[in-house]
Amino acid sequence: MIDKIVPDMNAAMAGVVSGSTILVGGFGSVGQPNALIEALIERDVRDLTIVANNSGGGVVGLAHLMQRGCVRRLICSFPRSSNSTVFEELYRAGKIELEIVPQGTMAERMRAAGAGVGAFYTPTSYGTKLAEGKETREIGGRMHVLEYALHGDVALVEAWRADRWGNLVFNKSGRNFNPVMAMAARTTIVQTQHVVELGALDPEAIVTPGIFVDRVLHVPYGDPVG
Amino acid sequence: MIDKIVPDMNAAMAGVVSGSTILVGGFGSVGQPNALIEALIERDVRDLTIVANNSGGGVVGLAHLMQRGCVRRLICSFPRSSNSTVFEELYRAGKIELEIVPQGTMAERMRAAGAGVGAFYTPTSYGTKLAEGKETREIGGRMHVLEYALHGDVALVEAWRADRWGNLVFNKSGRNFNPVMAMAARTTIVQTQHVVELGALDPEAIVTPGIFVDRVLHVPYGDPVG
Amino acid sequence: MIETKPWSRDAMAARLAHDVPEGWYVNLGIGIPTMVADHVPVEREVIFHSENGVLGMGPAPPPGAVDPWLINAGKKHVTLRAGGSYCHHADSFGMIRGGHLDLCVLGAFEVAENGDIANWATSENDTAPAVGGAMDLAAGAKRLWVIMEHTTKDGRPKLVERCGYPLTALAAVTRIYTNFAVLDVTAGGFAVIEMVPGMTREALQERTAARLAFA
Amino acid sequence: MIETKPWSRDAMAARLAHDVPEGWYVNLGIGIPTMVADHVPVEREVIFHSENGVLGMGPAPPPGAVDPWLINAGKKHVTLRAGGSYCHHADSFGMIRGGHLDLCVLGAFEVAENGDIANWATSENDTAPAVGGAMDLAAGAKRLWVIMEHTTKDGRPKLVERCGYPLTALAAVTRIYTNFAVLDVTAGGFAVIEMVPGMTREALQERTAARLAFA
Repeated sequence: MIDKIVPDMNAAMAGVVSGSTILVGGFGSVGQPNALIEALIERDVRDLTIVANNSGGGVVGLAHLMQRGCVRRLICSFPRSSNSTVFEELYRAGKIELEIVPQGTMAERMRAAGAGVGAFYTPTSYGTKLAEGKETREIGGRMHVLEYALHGDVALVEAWRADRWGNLVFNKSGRNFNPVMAMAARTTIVQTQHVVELGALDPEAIVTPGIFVDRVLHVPYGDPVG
Repeated sequence: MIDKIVPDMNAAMAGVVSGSTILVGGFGSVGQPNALIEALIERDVRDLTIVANNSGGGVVGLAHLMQRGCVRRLICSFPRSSNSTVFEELYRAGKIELEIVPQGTMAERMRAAGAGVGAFYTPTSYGTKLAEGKETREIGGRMHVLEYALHGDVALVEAWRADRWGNLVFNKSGRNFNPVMAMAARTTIVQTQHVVELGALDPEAIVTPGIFVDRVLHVPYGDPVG
Repeated sequence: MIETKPWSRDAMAARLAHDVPEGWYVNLGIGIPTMVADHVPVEREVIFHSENGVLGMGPAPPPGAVDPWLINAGKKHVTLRAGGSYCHHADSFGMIRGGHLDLCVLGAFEVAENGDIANWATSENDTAPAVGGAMDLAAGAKRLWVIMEHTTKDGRPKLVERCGYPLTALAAVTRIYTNFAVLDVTAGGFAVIEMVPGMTREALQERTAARLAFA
Repeated sequence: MIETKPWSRDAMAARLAHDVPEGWYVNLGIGIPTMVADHVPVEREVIFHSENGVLGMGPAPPPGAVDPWLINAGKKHVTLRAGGSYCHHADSFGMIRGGHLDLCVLGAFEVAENGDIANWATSENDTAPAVGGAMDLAAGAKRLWVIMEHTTKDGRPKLVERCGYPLTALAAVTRIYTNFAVLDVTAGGFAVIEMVPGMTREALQERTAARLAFA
C-alpha cells in the first residue's frame, strides 16, 4: 500500500542537507509551510539557496532561517515588506546573495522545471536591468528574454487536504506557488492541515496529484497569522 | 451583466472565417465539440488550418469537414485511426498538408501561446525526423529542440458545465486538450452540455476560468459515441 | 500660474474607474490603483484579478467576516464574487503574460513619452530591490494605464522624455491618470485628453518634463 | 537450433509486470504494453497514467458499467481508482516530459544496442505517419522499457546495432522484454539477463542483429 503520510518531522525532513536549493511555498503569510521551515532551522542545515516569493517578515519562518545564517542565497521576486528587516540587514551587510526574478518568470521557471522544459522565451523584463546579460530573441515581432528552468532539490509545500497517495488541494489563496514548487523539486515535502481517506478528494478537483509529492506530514496548525 | 451564453449557433460562430487557424478539442471521440465542427461545415468556411490531436474517423466531425474540402492543413499528433480513411485519401492525393507534432509538444506549444511564452526548449523529438531543421541547444547536459508557441484564431471547445462568465469544468477524460486550446485562441467558442448559475461551480475546481472564454452555447447532446 | 484644485487620490481612482467598461478583466497594482475597485459600481461587472491566483475578487470583507486564507497581491484581505475562481501562480501569470487581462493599472515613479515605465526601483533604494509582478503585468496586459501624482512631493515631473530610473517595461503605458490630467501616450508623445478644472495648458506643461499635445 | 517455446504475449506482459514495484507511476503504450496492467495484482499499488489526462487508471469496466467519458490513450474504456485524478493535456505531458513517470513501457519496431528506439514510422507506411505521445514518453520517463517480439513475423531481428527506421528517441531504452529473453541496455550493448526455457545463447544471438553479452 502506498503511504506517503509520514509519522513525524524527522521522517518528513530526512535527507534534507546543507547546500540544497529549497523551494518554499506561500505568498505573504498564506500557504506558507511554517512548520517545515522551522524544522530546517532545528536541523541546522546551512548554505541554502532559498526560492520564495517573499523574504519573510519579523523573526519567524524564512526571516528566522536567515537570521540563523542558514541561507547563502535568496531567489525571490519581492524581498521587501513592512517588516522584512532581517533580510534587509543581511543584504546590506553583504551576508546574503539576492537574485531578483519577476514573479511570473519565477513561477514559470519552476513550472518549466516540473514540466521538462529546459528554457523558454518570455517578453517579461525585456529591456530592463533584470534582463542584462541574458539572451534575447525576436518572436512574432516582439522581443523576448531567454529564461532557464529553476529546479529545486527540495520543495516545502503547504496543503489544505491530502491523502495517502499525496494528492493535494489547497485553500483559496493558499494555493499560490505551492503546486508549482511541488512539480519542480526532486523531493517534495508537504505539511497539510487535513488528512483524508484515499478517494475522498474529487478526482476532477485535485490540484496537485500525488505524482509530484514524496512525503506528507499532518500539521493542523490553523489559520495564517498576519 | 456579463453574459457569454449565446442564444444560437449563428451567434456562436459569428466572425469565423475562411483562412483561419482553428484549434479543435477532443481526444478520440471524447470531449469533441461536434456541434461546432458541424457548424463549420454548414458555414462553408474553407482554407482552414486545423489543430487537433486526431484526424477524425468515419465521415462525421473533422473527417466530414475534410471531406468537404474545407481543410488546407492539419496540425496533428496522430492522424491515423481504424477508420481515418477520409484523411488518408486526401493526404495520399496531396490534397491536404500535414504537420506531425509530438502530442506533448503540441499541447505545450498551445499552452505557451496561451501563457505568453514565445518559444521553449524541449527534449522531445531531439535527434528524430520531426526535429529536422529545428534549432537545438544543450541545456543541463541534455539536447533540446526549440519549439514555438502555436496560436489559434479560434478554439472550439467542449465543456461539461459552464456559467455565464464562461467558467468551465469538464467530464473525466473529456478534459484533454480543451482547457489548453481555450487559452491559446483569440476567440474561444464553447459548446457545453450543461449551463449552471453563476456561483454554482466550486471556485477551487474551475478548470478553465472565463477569462479564456468568449462565447458559450448550450448543446446538451449526450454521450460521446465510438 | 492659475490656482487649481488637484484631484484627490480618490477622485483620480474614480476618474479612471469611469473608463473601465463592464466585462473587462483588470489587475490593479498596490496603492492608488487598488482604490479603483471601490469606484466601479457592483452592478457593472468588472472582473478583478490578483497575481496570487485570485480571479473575480470582491471588495474587502466587513470586520468580523475576514477569511484569513483569502488575500490579494497587496497581502490585504479580500472576498471572492460568485463566479470567481482560484489558480496557482504559473496559471495566474499565464493569464497576465498571455495577454488575457484587458487592463492593468499601476503606479509609477516615471512614465516616458514613448510609454516606458519605471516603477520598481529608484537609485535612492538602499534596501534590496523588489520587483514582484510589475514587469510581468506591464509587459503582459492588453492595456497598461498608470495612475500617479503628476509630480513628486518636491515638485519634480514624473512625466518625462526618458525615464531616469530603472525601467519596468518598454513602451507599455497607453494612458496616464494624474491629479491634474488624463493623458494618452501616442506616437507623437503625451496627448492631454482632460485637465482638472482650472488647470491651463501652460501650467500643465510646466509640471511636465516632456512636450504635451492638446486635442 | 534447439526447439524452444517462446513466451506468449501474455507471458511477456506478466514477466514485465513482475519487475514493477509498488508505488511506481507507469505509462503503458498501446498493444502488448497495455496487457502489463492485467498482471499487476490490485493490492500492489502501481499508479497507471494515460496521456489524455488520467492518473490512477483502473482496469476495463465490466460490460454494462462503461462510462463513455473515460477512455485511455488507446481510446479504450477504462476506470479510475480511488485516488485517481484528471488533468488537461499540457499538465499530463508535463508529468511525462518532466521525468515524473518511473516507467514507460512501449512497443517498438527496432531497438538499437545504444538504446535508440524506432516505434512510430516505417518506410513501408503509405498512410500518413502518426507519432502520438511516443516521442514525449520515450524522452521523458525515468525508465523506458520495450516489450516486443524478438523478431518480425518474417524472422528479421528487431534488436539491432543501429535502427534503420525513423527514430523515436535516442539512447532511451534501458530494458527489453521479448518472447525469448529479457535484456538490459548497457554501456557495452545488450546484456541478456534471462532467457525463455530451452533457449541457448547461440540461438538467441542468431535472432539478434547486435552482439549479446551474457551475465
